[in-house]
Amino acid sequence: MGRSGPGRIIAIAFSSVVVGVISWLCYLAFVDSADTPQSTWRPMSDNTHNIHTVYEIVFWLAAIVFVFILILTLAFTLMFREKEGTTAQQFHGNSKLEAVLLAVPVLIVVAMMVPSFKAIAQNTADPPEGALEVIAIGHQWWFEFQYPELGVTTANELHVPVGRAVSVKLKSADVIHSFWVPQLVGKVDMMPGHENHLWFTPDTARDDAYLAQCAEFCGASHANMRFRVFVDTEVKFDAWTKATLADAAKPATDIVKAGEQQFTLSGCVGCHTVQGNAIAVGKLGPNLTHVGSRTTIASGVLANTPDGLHKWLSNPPAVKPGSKMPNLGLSEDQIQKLTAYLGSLK
Amino acid sequence: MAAAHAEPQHNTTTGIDNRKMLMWVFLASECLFFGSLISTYLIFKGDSITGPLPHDVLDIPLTSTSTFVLLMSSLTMVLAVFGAQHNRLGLMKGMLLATIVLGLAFLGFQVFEFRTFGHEGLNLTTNQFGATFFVLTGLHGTHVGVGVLYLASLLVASGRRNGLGKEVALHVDIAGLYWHFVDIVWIVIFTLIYLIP
Amino acid sequence: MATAVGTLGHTREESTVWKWMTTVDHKKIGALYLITGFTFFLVGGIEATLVRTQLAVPNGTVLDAGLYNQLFTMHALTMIFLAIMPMGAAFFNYFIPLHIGARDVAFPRLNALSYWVLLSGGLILTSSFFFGEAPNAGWFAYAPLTEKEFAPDKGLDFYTVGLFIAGLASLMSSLNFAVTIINMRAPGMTMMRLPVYMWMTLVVAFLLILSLPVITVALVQLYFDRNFGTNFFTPGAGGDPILWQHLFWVFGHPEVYVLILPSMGIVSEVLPVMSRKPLFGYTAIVMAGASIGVLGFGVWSHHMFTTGLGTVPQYVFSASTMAIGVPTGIKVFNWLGTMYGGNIKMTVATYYSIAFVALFTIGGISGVMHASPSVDGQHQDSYFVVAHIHYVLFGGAIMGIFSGLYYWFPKMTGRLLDETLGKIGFWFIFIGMNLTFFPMHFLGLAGMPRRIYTYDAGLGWETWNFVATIGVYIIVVGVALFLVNVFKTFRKPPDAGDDPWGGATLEWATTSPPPEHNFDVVPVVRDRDPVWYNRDHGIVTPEKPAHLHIHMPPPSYFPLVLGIGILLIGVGALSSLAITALGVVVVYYALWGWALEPTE
Amino acid sequence: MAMEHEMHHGDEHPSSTIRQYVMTGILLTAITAVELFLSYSSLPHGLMITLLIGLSAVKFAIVVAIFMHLKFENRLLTRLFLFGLVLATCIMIALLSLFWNDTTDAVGGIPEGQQTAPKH
Ligand code: HEA
Ligand code: HEA
Ligand code: HEC
Ligand code: CUA
Ligand SMILES: [Cu+2]
Repeated sequence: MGRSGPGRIIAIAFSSVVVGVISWLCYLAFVDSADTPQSTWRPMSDNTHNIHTVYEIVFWLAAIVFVFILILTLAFTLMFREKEGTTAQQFHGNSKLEAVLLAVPVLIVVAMMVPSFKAIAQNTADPPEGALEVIAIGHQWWFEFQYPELGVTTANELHVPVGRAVSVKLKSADVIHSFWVPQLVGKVDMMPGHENHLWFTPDTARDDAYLAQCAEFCGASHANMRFRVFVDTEVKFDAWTKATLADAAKPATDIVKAGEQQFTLSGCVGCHTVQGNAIAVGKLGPNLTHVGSRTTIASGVLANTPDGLHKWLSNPPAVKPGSKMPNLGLSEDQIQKLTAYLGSLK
Repeated sequence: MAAAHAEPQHNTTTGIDNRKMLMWVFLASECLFFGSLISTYLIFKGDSITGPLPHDVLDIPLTSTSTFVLLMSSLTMVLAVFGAQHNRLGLMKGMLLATIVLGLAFLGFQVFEFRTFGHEGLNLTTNQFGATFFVLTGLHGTHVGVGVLYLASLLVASGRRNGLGKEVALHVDIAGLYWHFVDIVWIVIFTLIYLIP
Repeated sequence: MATAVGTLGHTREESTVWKWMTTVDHKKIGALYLITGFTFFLVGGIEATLVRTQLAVPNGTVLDAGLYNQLFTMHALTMIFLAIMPMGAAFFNYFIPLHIGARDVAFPRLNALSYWVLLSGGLILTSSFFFGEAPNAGWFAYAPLTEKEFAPDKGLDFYTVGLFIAGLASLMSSLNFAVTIINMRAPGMTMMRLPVYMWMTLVVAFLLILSLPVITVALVQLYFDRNFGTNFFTPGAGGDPILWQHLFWVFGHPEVYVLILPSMGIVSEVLPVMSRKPLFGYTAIVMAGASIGVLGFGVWSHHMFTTGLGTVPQYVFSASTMAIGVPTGIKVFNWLGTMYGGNIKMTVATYYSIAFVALFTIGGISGVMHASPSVDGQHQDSYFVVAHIHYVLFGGAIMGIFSGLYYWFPKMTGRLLDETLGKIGFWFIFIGMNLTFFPMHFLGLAGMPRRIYTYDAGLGWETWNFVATIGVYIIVVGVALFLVNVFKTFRKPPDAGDDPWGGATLEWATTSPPPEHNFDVVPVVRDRDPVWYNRDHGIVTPEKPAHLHIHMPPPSYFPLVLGIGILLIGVGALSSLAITALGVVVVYYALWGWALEPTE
Repeated sequence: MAMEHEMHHGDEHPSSTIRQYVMTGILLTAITAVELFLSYSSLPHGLMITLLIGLSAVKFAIVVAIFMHLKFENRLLTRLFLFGLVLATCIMIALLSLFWNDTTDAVGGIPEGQQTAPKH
């Protein structure tokens, strides 16, 4: 491939094809990755739509620069490789060309900046009137959710109604955590000593949870600090609220009764609240009033099944390194009872 | 850059002695050091949850005196430099000594101030004021202390030689730069911490 | 070593070890930096390999959470502070005097001291592993996770003390380099004739001089919080964790340019030489480098877009961050312009330089993507950011350093590295690097947060994590081939000649390796590419004078002693005041000796 | 400053140079006294702070220019130093405005009942 005439065209064509194919493969992989449960490219709320509008602009501009620079780099490498009998052209620069090359990045930057500014304004605006208020508190390593208007407190699984704005106040009980639901809302940190805000209006109700995960390193079990958001229909949400407001279910069977006693005896009550159980008012761990109706426990690390509970109760720090719930040295029998009891707390 | 005006007749490109330039660039760096500390102080100003607060403990007349002492030490320092540059050994040594004494006096005031604050219940851990105040003024005091050692070493070392050369003049000059800088940092600290209510 | 210190005497028989320990020759010190930096690069690489091995499959069991967190933190600290910065400093040391036509740096003993202090910082940081308490809160160590309450073991004290000392070393060497470049240039070497590499060095030096004090303050405050009960960064008692973030990133962002600019400088030297034509747009590249330096101080909060910065600061920092793309773009275009019309000799150094241009651009544009705060809401602390940093750090900084290694190895040793083996190694590193880090873009997009030691199956992360792990093993082969190449090369006789590439800058006008005094006759510079100018105008370097007697600064052990004193102060800060006091005494003693030691 | 002329020829009039230094010292002391007076006066807050900062900047400049001879040195040194000084000032201003506009400061720390779990 030479440096003039047809050789030059061949070099550019060849580079374009190579870079084009590579870029296309990358694009396919991007699209493929966008189709994953925790994808950042599946906007399902006004907040993430706003983000995605900018994202697409920024992404495609970046892609153009990517393709353009890679083609030039490859083509120049091929075109100007050392050859017998040729010499390098001696020139120090080209002011006109340099001016153009200055202008192009400036234009690209402006093209990215304008929509970015718009999205900043949108996503940091005050939440609309009538938004559902939620207080989210990050703990090492689980999330607490309070609904001050409804009087509900729950953990690790956030229920919100579709089509209504949700305004979340973000707090932390210890170190920095982060609230990030890739499909519903861009990340905002939970800063100890500060109160951050975010809001979003989910637009699609579905049975599957929207997956989320703490996105600020917060210590040993940062990897195990996940949560789920359920976007419910109006009706379902009201039902959930009602159920959650109610006191815990009264023990119906013997083993559950025994479990309730065990819950007191083992000191669980010191850390956990069970509404309707007068002694269980601890605040250090998640509220367990309706733990049985959650799909997962321990902030999404274990399925909420008898097996999962069993695994958790027999040694929490083994499931979640550093867990603030200690290994209580429960016997098999005690675990059985507790599992039955916890499972009954629907 | 001015450095482009090369002056080849000197043995450095710009004609400035390497060591002097080093000191000035170092002082530029120190601006950022004290800038960060002062910023921290100002950011936490008013964030103390418990007392004592600045107006409970700061003793402006006392500190004005120590500020005056430090200012005077700058004067004696510049005279020492003058002495060194004009081959007046006696002036240089006397003024260096005076600078050292004034510097020590300043440190004495600071120790006294710290102790008084301690008695009034303010220490590093009491509140944000305590933490930021002690770390800022303490690090400034450390700079003064290093300066005193620096000048004392110069004084002793220059005593070993007979007469003065260009080298000694330069050393005193550079030490003077450091000393004056520590003084102007105090000018800023004094205004921002003590004078502004 | 201990005995050598115990018998501080001038007339020791000069063993080789002693020579190296007391050297003040910038070339020897450069070599020390290079060996140290490369060793730490291997250490950091092994840490990375362990990290990747753990992440190869979901719910990996190679490492536990505690060890993983130590490893990724130490990986970053090692790579940034103990590998790339020292390797950068190595080339600075070796080539500043050669490039500007000087006999040595402005302060040879300070230069030696910088090295010993850096080594002390590195030893302190790394020794934390032997206590099982390595820093484990990430390289930017966000409070309050780093406070005593949440990190009771010594790890974060190693962090504060180690970085403090490493920072001291960088400050001293930067002061030295800045003064050297401004003040020690050969006749005719005006600022606008400085090699671009020297310009980038100067910018780096100023970046460090002006940003290190800020992190020093933050480290002191954190140390006080942890050890003396202050509350700078603890909320609840009036402190504010955000302050740490600001102070860290006021340093941290300039720091990333500290890592990349040396490599940009190297590429700006290698490409013109290999293309056999002058650099395209010298002035533009210099101005771009300087404005990157200045702008770099005004963008730090782009690391904090998700901390509740507020609307206006987001506008400001987003705009300033994107603006940095413009001068950087100028550089990329000018490198391409340099290749254009050239007759490019495809050496291994060229390979790495061209790879640098391509890979750095990829990292740069993902950087510009984060610069939009809304987009960053989906990127921050995800693997998209990990992809960005490795494209700029590995694809940028490390590729540039490898280019420099191949380019300058013959100058430093008189021997050419094997080109064929080098090319094979290049392809391993290049392919491995892309396999490791490109998939991280996909992982980030799929919502994988960074700094997680484990993840569940079913999130679509399995494939790409596995691919990334394969990638790192390919890099390992590539790096091992480089080591083999170096060992092989040392076993053959010198074969490089003085100027194997037809270089343009002054280092090629002296022997390989250069004599202690660098140039027999101080060169006179008439052009930006002095060697080419002299070649084209038939100017021959004056003959070596018959009675060559050049005074070089004598060796000195005071830098080493002073370095040991500082090490003792550091060790004392981690253990007991008595050791610190001893350190202070040693430092003072060494300073006295230093000051009175004749330097003629 | 009027003394600039003499300073340049300081070698010839040593005693007059000493006098200039002493005068400078007195001037600095005087400014300090004015500052002190201001801080006890009942000027409006904003005005007082502006004056105080202005005066200390003047003092700063005098020391740097005269005592540290920056006025008489190679301009390069001035630039090197000013670079750090200006940068430090800019960063200070930026940091302070970032913090003073921060609306997310939660007053009173962490609400009751949300403290950390006990450490073990
Ligand atoms: C060598 C180191 C290096 C370099 C050079 C850069 C360069 C850049 N970085 Fe990067 N960055 C890091 C190292 C580096 N970074 C590290 C280590 C982190 C993470 C720290 C951590 O959290 O652990 C980070 C994180 C980071 C963030 C925070 C991400 C987050 O945590 O959410 C951001 C956000 O804006 C950012 C932006 C940029 C930008 C805009 C550039 C620009 O300078 C890039 C400019 C280059 C180009 C744009 C390419 C060439 C230009 C053209 C071809 C012209 C045409 C193009 C356009 C006009 C777009 N970086
Ligand atoms: C300077 C920079 C630098 C470099 C070069 C690298 C290089 C590599 N990094 Fe690094 N990395 C960072 C800086 C760097 N990294 C930073 C700043 C972070 C953020 C940390 C944080 O979150 O706090 C990070 C984080 C980071 C993570 C994310 C961790 C997490 O968030 O959980 C990962 C994961 O894959 C990773 C991987 C790698 C890999 C595989 C390499 C590879 O390229 C390494 C390749 C090198 C080798 C493989 C050398 C080894 C060679 C041999 C061993 C040869 C054998 C020789 C003999 C036997 C004699 N890095
Ligand atoms: C010292 C405090 C403490 C004690 C005692 C304690 N827990 Fe916990 N518990 C916690 C904390 C903290 C968590 C959250 C752990 C996490 O997810 O990281 C938790 C989590 C749980 C969960 C999972 C909740 C969810 O929604 O994910 C269950 C179930 C549970 N505990 C049951 C019990 C039982 C049963 C006992 C008594 C045998 C008990 N706990 C005793 C602190 C405690
Ligand atoms: Cu909580 Cu990470
Ligand atoms: Cu940055």
